[in-house]
Amino acid sequence: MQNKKDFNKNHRMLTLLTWAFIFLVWFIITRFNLVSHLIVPSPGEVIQTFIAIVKDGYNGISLWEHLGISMLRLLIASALAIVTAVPLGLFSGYFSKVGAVVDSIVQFYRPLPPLAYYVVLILWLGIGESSKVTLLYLAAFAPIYIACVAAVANIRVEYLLSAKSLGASGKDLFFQIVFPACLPDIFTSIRTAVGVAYTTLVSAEMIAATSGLGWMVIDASRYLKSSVIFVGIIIMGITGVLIDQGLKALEKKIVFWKGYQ
Amino acid sequence: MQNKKDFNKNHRMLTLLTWAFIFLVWFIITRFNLVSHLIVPSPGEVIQTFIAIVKDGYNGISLWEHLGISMLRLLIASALAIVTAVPLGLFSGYFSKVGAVVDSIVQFYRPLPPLAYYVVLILWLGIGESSKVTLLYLAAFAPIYIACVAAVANIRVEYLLSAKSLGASGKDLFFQIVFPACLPDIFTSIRTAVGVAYTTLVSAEMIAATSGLGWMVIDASRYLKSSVIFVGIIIMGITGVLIDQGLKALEKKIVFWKGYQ
Amino acid sequence: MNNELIIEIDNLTVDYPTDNEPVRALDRVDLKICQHDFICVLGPSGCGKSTLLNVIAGFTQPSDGTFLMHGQPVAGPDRQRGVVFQSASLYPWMSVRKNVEFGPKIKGLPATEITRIASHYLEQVHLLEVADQPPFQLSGGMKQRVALARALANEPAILLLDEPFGALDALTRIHMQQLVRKIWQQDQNTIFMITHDVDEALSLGTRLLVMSKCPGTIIQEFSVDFCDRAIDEHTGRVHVDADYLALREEILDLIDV
Amino acid sequence: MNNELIIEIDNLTVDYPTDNEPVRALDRVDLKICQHDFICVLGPSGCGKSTLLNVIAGFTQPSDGTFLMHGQPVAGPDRQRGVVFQSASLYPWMSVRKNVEFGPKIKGLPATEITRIASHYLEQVHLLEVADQPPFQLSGGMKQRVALARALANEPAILLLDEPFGALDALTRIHMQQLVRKIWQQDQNTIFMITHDVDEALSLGTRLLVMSKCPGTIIQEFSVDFCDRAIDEHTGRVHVDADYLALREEILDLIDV
Amino acid sequence: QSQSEQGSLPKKVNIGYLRVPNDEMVSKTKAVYDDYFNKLGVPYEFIVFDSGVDANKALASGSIDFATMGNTNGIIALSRGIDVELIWIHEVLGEIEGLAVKNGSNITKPQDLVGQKIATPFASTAHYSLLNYLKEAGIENQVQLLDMQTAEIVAAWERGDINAAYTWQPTLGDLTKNGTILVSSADMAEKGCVTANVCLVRKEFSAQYPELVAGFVKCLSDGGDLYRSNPQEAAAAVAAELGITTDNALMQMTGSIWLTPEEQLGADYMGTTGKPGNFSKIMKDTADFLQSQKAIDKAPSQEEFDAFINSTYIEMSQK
Ligand SMILES: Nc1ncnc2c1ncn2[C@@H]1O[C@H](COP(=O)(O)OP(=O)(O)OP(=O)(O)O)[C@@H](O)[C@H]1O
Ligand SMILES: Nc1ncnc2c1ncn2[C@@H]1O[C@H](COP(=O)(O)OP(=O)(O)OP(=O)(O)O)[C@@H](O)[C@H]1O
Ligand SMILES: [Mg+2]
Ligand SMILES: [Mg+2]
Repeated sequence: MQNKKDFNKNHRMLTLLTWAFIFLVWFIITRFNLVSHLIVPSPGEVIQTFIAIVKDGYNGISLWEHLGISMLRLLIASALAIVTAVPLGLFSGYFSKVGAVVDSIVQFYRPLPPLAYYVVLILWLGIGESSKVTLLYLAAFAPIYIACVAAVANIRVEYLLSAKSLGASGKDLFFQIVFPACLPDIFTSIRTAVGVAYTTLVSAEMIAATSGLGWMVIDASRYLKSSVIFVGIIIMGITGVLIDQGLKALEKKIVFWKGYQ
Repeated sequence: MQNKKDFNKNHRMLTLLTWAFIFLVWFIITRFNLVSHLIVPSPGEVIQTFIAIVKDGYNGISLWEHLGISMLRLLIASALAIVTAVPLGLFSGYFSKVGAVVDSIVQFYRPLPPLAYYVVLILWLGIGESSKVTLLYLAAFAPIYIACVAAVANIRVEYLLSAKSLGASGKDLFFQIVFPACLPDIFTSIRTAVGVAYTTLVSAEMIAATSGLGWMVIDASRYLKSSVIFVGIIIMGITGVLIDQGLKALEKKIVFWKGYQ
Repeated sequence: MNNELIIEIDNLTVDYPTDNEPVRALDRVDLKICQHDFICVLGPSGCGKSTLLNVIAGFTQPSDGTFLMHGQPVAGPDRQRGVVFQSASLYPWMSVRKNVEFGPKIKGLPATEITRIASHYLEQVHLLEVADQPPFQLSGGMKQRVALARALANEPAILLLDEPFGALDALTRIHMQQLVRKIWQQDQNTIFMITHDVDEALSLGTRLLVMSKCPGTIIQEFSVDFCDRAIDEHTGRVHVDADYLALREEILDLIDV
Repeated sequence: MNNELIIEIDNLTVDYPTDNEPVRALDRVDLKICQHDFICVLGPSGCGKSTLLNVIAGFTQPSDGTFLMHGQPVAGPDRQRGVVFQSASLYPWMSVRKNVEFGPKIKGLPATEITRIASHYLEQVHLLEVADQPPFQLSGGMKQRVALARALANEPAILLLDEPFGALDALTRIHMQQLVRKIWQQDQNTIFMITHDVDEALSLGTRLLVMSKCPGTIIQEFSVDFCDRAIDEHTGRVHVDADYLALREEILDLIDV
Repeated sequence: QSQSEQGSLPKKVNIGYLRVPNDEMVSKTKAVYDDYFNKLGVPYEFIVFDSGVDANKALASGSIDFATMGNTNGIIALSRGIDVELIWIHEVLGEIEGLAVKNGSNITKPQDLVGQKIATPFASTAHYSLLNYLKEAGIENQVQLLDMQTAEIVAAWERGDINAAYTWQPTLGDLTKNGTILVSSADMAEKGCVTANVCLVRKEFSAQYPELVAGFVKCLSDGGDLYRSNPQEAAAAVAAELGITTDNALMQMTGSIWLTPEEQLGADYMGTTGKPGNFSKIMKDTADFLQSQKAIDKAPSQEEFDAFINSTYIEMSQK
């Protein structure tokens, strides 16, 4: 361990090599027709498709619109999940009676595959944006809610006791102690929740959509346009990593005391 | 807070009341035709359907077979994920070079919606069990792998140093210290992973299946048999909770020192 | 003991509910605390010292007996009784200054007054220069000084310290003792402190309570005055003399089992 | 000092790499450790005590200078140098007995021998009766006794203790000191111990090293013998006399800044 | 026209359609709908569905007013109590659907299918025709049916996972590149197993805006007329929209029977008001079959079908 910088540099190098190797293998198996190009399109094809989609869009809708609408759905659903799950979860954790009412409902629906109840949502809410957003919302709600309940239970009892001894009670105690004390866990759960919602994106855009990244992949797979599928997957992969990195950066800023409790 | 037992009893009571209330609302809105029974089947209908499915099965296959095949897929996928992700994750955490190779691949595919790459899996692996199990496997792999990498990084450095001072090295150090030290986190991640895989079950059984709980729900939704959908959702919900409870019990037994590190 | 009576505990018994039968933590404890007392409580681990402190703080309700403050029963924790725990319970999301300002702010004092109070007590614990840092950047001793300042900022009638220096190294502990002693002498506070360290109790307290094993009760009380008479002007350390050593041995014999 | 020379440190310097320029933790330290020495190291927080111990343990490599054991350079940690940390590093997934057996088992001793050794050292720390419990059910003092037994079970040439009693309460600490003193006297071990507590160092050590602030170096060494001459047969406590108090003051002045 | 009366127009019309070459697609691509709705001043939206399965869900939730689907899904809609009626038969399925078997798999007669995996999209007209075919051959319990969407059928076929699949164009065309048609829906229709794509409307909507529904039907028949008068032009327009060749489109369009309004009102198909045609019986037979397959719980009665198939709007559109 000579030097930290060298060490990190070496590792980035290795990661790069790994991806270079993956691309090489990809190139070789397609170049020499080791598999049908229906099954694995060549890198060249994928790049061409990518350029075409960037330039002309897919199905008459530009790539940015596809990306935008998907992100908008994700954003609205996540925002709704945050503003509902956080207070409800904190209340459930703080007032055990609220918890007794809400907990078992969340525990019941949480393990359900979203596709199982998507039909029900469509029957209830129709095929518009509301059912899509609700599906994503439900996917994002549970992790945040559960984390909030657990976070309240894990608050250092000294935080609460010393606040009370300093004269805090009721609202002060909740907003100035309980909420910030849970914030690190809340943030972790938001990252999880957004990830889960993102994973549900394709399901949500599977029915009666004509735009969105997920729909693009689904539509491409309907017509077996494997190069479009690959482009879609690569865009989704990169977007997913970027979203998580963004949230991580935000977390580091907002919950600067994380790990120091 | 007079007595712990009374306290718990009160809370179970509240939970029961909550569900009783839900059933009552359900009963009332269907009894008085406040919504179409297509959208919300009555409790009676659902119970009848449940009895019929228990007795005669669905689509000529008994309920236990549907349940069994789904659980088998889940089990095989989870088992495969555990036996591959745990060693790979621990190695990645322990030997940073392995990590540099594997990490970015996992980070890339992890946020991908399973449905996005399912078509690719089918193109590669065919329509048999292997693509279904692989889909579930991939869903379960990432959480375990990532948790293992993090767990190794979080091992108390004193565990490693004192083991070395006691003469341990190489294999001994890995199997007797690193592995058990990570076991609590591994177990938590297994619970997450099985949950994620379970959530993916319907997606996996959406294509080229004619059995399985997930397929049953999908098929029922094709014919708009909402009472079957409800039965499926309820069975899946209960099964999901039971699986998690089972894993929790197992965890308590195997990782008895959890929380005492 | 000609000072005003602040706290009066009579026949105090505390039982903790458990799944089986309740655990008796305190058994018929009597205690009076007056203005400017510096009480140090010693006793074996698990004898109920923290339980006694928690009752006074208002965190735990007595199962039997009475606990009066200024002649009134106490419903729960309030700003009359400031508490410092062994491990810092500072709020990491607030700066050092905000931590100290928390009590006055809750009280609803005007902003200038809040700032003045916080500065005053931060100055007293020599931490004005780190006022804007987050508490997790401080060393263990500094954290406990912030906790002390935070409790003092409310100007409580009594300070309750539960092994406040237990987690600190021996040197830092000596500095903390000097600081607390100085503050107590200057501000004429009333302090109720739990400690495991006989030397600490001897060099700080005016009254030493020794408690018995569980269920805890007070088996002996010593009135001491080393803190007043025997402090080296220069180093702030207590001059160890024969009296001191004899009392030390006596107390060690009492609690050593 | 007519005993066999075990460890020889010459001109030892340790720099820690950081993102900016390296931090010098130890600066040209010379130290010889002989058979049956009981070395206690004192010094202000962050002065490099643990760094010195880590070099001896083999956890940290010297940046400069030499470190020889039995005349040979040391590549890394091995069973010749047993370590006990401040907070118990017991493996919670093994019972107390399995923890103690860990070293002998790694060594590949026969099963009966392993059992015998573990029983012997558990007996020595008075913990045979909890041998089958998981370590997390023990109190802090018991945990440290298990850690001690575990280190002893390997019969290392030297025991390295990094503030082993720092996290214990004052009473338990006194008991632990008595135990370590007894073991040291019986088994003729060689011990290198870091402590913050001057009384602890005085009552245990044969050689007291006082280190300066960072970058650490040894500023003074005292040879003491309170542990031999002044132990009360009955209570196991050190008789505090004038010599003791004078030395205590001298050391406190040295490290108190 | 009386339609332009104030207050009798909906705020918006939502139309669920399938991406297949039919009269609706012709009207859509040749701006027939544009003209109609723009003249009315009513905004409208075409929403694409993959199958009648999803369209039914949309109808049930009230998200769409019109929907195109296979007649089997129409039966499901009726039997599940979705408040809709059938107002138009887009096309009677003929060569456009069929059972493809792979070359070299030695399947030349129904009995050769025993033990094979046969893929088809469940709940579709193809599924229904396949079940009938197997039942007639008496081998319905000796094959394994796989529930797959068309793209997955192609993938599985390419990979060699399956040797037989009942599906429709253009997928069928992909399969026949290295396969042959064992039986087509035209053959099945001759045996009385008629399947068709139909248009449903929500009754609530049609009751409120009958004129608009009639106008909508007129657009469909205009699309059919366009095709009959100039097949090449219609095929070209449709092909552009679907991203296929004109030849392919034309081949698909000729593979099914497009009905004129007169034919729709004839006794063979929908019949006239008060005098139900034969299509109602076909629907009833199909429903009975679906019930025997447990696909639906209870087949609607003949009377219900007679009421379900409503030729009023065609009659209105012809005035
Ligand atoms: N919440 C509780 N529930 C049940 N028993 C408790 C609870 N809190 C404390 N006890 C028990 O009450 C007794 C007194 O506990 P207390 O914490 O007051 O002791 P202590 O003297 O402060 O100990 P220490 O020196 O370790 O801090 C102990 O036997 C303890 O196990
Ligand atoms: N891994 C490391 N990287 C960088 N600096 C370090 C590292 N470990 C220790 N240091 C620095 O080296 C110096 C000596 O540290 P060391 O832990 O040896 O001190 P210490 O005397 O044991 O302190 P304490 O009494 O708090 O245990 C300190 O200034 C510390 O900040
Ligand atoms: Mg206590
Ligand atoms: Mg140290």
